[in-house]
Amino acid sequence: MEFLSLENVSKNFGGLVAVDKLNLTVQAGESFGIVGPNGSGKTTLYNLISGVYRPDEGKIYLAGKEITNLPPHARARLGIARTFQIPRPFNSATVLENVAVGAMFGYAGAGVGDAFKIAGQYLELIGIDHKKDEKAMKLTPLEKRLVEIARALAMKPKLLLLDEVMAGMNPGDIDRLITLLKRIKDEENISVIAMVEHLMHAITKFAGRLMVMHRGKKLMEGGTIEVLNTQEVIDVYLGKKMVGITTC
Amino acid sequence: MKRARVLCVVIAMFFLTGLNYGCARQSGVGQQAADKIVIGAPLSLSGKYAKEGQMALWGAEAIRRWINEVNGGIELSGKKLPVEFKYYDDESKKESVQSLVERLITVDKVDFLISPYSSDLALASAPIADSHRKVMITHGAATDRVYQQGYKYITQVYTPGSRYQTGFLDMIKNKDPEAKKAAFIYEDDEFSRSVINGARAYANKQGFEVVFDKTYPSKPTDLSPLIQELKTTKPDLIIGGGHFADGQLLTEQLSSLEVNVKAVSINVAPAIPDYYKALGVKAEGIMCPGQWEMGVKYSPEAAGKAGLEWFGPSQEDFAGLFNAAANQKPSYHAAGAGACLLIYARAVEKAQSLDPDKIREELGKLKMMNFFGTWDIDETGKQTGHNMVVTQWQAGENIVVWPPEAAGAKLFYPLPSWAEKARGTLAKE
Amino acid sequence: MSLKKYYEFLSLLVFYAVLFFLGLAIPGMWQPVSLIMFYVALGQCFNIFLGLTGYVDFGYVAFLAMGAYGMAIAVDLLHRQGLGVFIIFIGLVLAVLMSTLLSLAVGAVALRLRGAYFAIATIGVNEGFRYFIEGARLWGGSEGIIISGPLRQSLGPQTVNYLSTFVADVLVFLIAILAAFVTARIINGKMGYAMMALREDEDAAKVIGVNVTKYKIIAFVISASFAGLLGACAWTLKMTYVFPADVFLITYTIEAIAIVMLGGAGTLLGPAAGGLIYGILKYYLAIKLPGLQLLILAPLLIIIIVIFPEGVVGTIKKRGAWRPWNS
Amino acid sequence: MFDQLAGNLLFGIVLGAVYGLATMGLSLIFGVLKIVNVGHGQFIMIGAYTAFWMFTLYKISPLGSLFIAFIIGLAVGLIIFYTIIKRLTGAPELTTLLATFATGIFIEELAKFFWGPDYRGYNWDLGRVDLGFTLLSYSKIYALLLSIAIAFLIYLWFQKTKLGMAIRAVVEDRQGAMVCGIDVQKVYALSFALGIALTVTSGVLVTLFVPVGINPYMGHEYTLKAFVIAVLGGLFSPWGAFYAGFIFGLLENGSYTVLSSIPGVEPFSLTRTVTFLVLLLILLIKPDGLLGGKNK
Repeated sequence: MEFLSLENVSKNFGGLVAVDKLNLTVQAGESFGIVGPNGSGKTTLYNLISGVYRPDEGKIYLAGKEITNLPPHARARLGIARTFQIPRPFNSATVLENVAVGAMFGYAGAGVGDAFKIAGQYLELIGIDHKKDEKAMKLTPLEKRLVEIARALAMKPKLLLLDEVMAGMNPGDIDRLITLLKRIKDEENISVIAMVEHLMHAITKFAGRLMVMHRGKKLMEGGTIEVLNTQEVIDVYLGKKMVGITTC
Repeated sequence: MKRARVLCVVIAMFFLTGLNYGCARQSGVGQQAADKIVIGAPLSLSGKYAKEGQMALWGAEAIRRWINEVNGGIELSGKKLPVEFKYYDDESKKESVQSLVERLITVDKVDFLISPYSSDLALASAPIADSHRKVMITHGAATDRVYQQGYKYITQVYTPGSRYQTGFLDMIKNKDPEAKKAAFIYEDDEFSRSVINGARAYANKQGFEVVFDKTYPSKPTDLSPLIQELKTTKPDLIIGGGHFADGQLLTEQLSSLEVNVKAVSINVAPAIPDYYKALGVKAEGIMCPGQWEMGVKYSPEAAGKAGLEWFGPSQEDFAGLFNAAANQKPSYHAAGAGACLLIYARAVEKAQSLDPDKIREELGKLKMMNFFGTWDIDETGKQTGHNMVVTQWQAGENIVVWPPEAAGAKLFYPLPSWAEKARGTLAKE
Repeated sequence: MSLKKYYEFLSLLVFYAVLFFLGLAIPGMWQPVSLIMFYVALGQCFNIFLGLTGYVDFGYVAFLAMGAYGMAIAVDLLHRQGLGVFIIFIGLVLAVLMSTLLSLAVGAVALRLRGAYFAIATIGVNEGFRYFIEGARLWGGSEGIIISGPLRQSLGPQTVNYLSTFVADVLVFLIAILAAFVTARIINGKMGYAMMALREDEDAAKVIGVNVTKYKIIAFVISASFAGLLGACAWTLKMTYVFPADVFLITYTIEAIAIVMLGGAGTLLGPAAGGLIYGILKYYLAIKLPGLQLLILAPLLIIIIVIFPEGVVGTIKKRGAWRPWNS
Repeated sequence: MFDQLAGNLLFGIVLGAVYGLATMGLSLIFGVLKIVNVGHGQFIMIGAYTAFWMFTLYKISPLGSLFIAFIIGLAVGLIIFYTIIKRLTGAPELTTLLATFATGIFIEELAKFFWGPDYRGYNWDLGRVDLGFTLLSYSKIYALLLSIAIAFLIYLWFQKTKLGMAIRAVVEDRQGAMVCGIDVQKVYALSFALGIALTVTSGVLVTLFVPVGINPYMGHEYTLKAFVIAVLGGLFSPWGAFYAGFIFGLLENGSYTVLSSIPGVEPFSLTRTVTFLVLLLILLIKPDGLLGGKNK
């Protein structure tokens, strides 16, 4: 059964069209990948799903219920959790508290006591429980990202949006993280959308289905391996490299 | 946890140290309180009443010196006791006033209080003074309302606000019965309203016609909207003002918009030399209701004529003592504060007691004249004996022009036009 | 655990108690103590909003003013009804009512704005309202309301003196304690974490499910209604008058901010420490150096803030683990 | 009636120009350092006293005092920055607010300590022009023209000079500026000093409009108004602030004519209510202020 679906959703800033009449459906418990070059509208898409932006047109459904105009916090309550490309933990709070807050206000909606228990569990799973009393601001970028994943998981989401979570990890960590995410997703029946710019091998290991975005449009959707082997995608990625040089 | 505990201890220590100091002072003063008479006052040495406060301080100090050095102290049960004047700075803030008044009463063991300047601060200190049964003479709390609150121990040395401008109206009526159109332009605050309410009622009674009657909020930067409207009503007289800054602004803008009238009387601001220093010739001929002014003729002889007893220095002596402390001319704020000490001194000598109730009773009976004027209060503590004077800036001198018996010079009337003033015409024959 | 959570609050109680009995024990100490307590309470009340949400409300004093007027109006209207001391309770109720209503109105409108824009908008409310009262001659206009007379007629001088020189101060103590308790409750509960989240990163807070608007308004209204109580007790009841020029004075807001920052925003002990330091400095300098105290006070404040950039308590805590909710 | 309106609007413009200039400094400091200077008005007071002393002691006309005030402002600004503000970079934003509050008090009390609580003023009467509907004194005309001129000079300085651009860069994007190798600390120091200097200078112009009532506590009113104007102008842009000054001045004076037709009220007080209401409305419609908000 389809859990998340977008019906020709568009968002433009001034003249620039960030997301253009996009249709997308993600099944319950599915792990779905989005790839696309920098500026292809991936992050905007995430903001639309998590409610940071409202779409200019189109509708968004979660488990058959329309959420197009719900504020972010309401969507979080319905089970949407996300991470940010640049992690945004609550700096002056400790790691444990960061994760606990997720458990309190997310789908889990736990009380303070339980929230800290849940937080402890996920920190252990992610494997940074040794840092649990550190303040978030003292962590390395990588650790911050892990904390954010833990925070997102502690919300006990039904739909998890991962934004470049694996960037900058060594292959070993990536594999560990992927297996871990897969396990949690299966245990708790979460639909996971992971988006990456490159790191194709990671996405192949992780996602069953894949969508390639380009200039806010869906370039192609289908089985991960097939999609990645089509000529267009390769072109886009060659193109992307150049884009990559010119921008930033 | 530990940190929290430590912190608490630290805080407590901090407070205790401050406290020991408090105790030390208290006992110290306690022992001496018998062989001198302590009069205390919270004065506004900073904040919006800093100017008045400073003047009052110098005035009180001058009179303290007179009592101790010239009069040899206050005579109580055969002994001449020196006066000590104890004061703190209340920053013109009501919170400070209350704690300072209580300190004066309980720690410094003052026998009598002089109120802080202004009606609001006096009101703030009233409950404390009243609950400790301390007599308090107010200077500056000119609003009649203060004395309608039923405080037993609070009395007033100033003429109440309602009578500030009546003298001016009398004078004009007497000088020029044709001048009928009066315009009121004044600060929208408690004091100025009490003044203008009095003036309005009196003006109507005396057959003046009020052609303009509007206020401006406190601390204005531009009065031109009001003044332009006022100008269209073509008044003969302008009555207004509020405090120092706005009074100066009012005069300045009356001149820059060339509003020419026969007479202008502004509250408070023109009473101090600052006014003329700031405005120069523009100040010429501007009048001001004063509680007192150098040159006003209050003397033993005048007292004799009025059948009142005289106590205290002549105004020249006062001005001398004041000048020694401040090296400038005293304003009525200074004189008023000084007068409070004289009145206490006299009341003690007559009552031969320091008991608040006896003194309050004596203050009620007391009818006397001093350099500041007459003292005579009604049962509510409101001043009825003291009279206002009207002063006018003539050739750089602020001279009393009304009432006739107190006048030091003739009224210059009508005002020279602003253009004439700009050419240097002075308001003097 | 749960008592441990409230350790700070309990130590705060001890501190208040010490202050209270010092005030009673030593002649001449009561008013100074109540002066200090006014600043402490002001800090405690303001901290609920400023400290916990990180939003600055420059117009905060308007809520004290509302409270002050609430009490004054109640007395002014009802002193002839022979209600006795009960009139004070009505006054308190009206005070809370008026300040809460204003805060709801302001909150609904202004809390959409962020940072400095919110701060200045609240100044607009404060000043605009003040000059409306003066301009429209509302509630006595600039002449305000003097309640000592009416009160003394209906309750008798002794009672009123007692009310305004003792009871009012005790009420201020109670307000401070209550405000501190509410603060402790909030930061120990779920709400505290929500506010931590929105203080740290409003957008991140949203996407993890924190209804930031809701929590902002809650903090705003609670803080405002406490301000109303404080205004009613520490101003109208204690000073026995209300003049608009004096109750809408923006300086009080800035003093409140100063106190909270001096102690440490968002901490429970912060406002107490800040208020204590500020009050004591003010009082003893005023006694030692009348006329010069502010000249000394200002540099002292600067030195303190340079040594403790996050407030005395805040900085001390920061040097250790930072857990306002359970140390 | 019409004459009055015309007159009020005219004075509104003059006043607005002065307000505008008096606010530019505040906006600049806020835009660059993110510091709300609650001691703003006290620097206007310094400027007013500069004009007064220069005139009474050395017979220097206010026009001359402008430069002196500017220099004094720079010096004071640098001193305050390096003694206080610099030490507080990195501390919570509100901490600096407390610091500026204390600094303000300190300046006020110093002024009272040295110059006394007196209400000063000077008498620089250049006569006035009769515009038919009202009279406008030349000193006010000077105030108007000089404010505009100074604002324009500052504008040019920001557009043309390297330092000016550096400051703008920092306002736009701190990190970016650092990356481009701008010495941010230096920019901070400079902007703070410049902001204060502008404010002190505007103090002189204030006395051109109101040459009397100069006293240590005169600043507070201007602080409040400056805050409001700064927000109207969108906080981050000095020019926005300058234009907003006019709007504020026009509102304050212009609304009087309308309000004075309402019976039973005090129109002058209500003009202030109107001004602040308009501020609220503007903020609700454009939450980033009327002008220049885009910099945010």
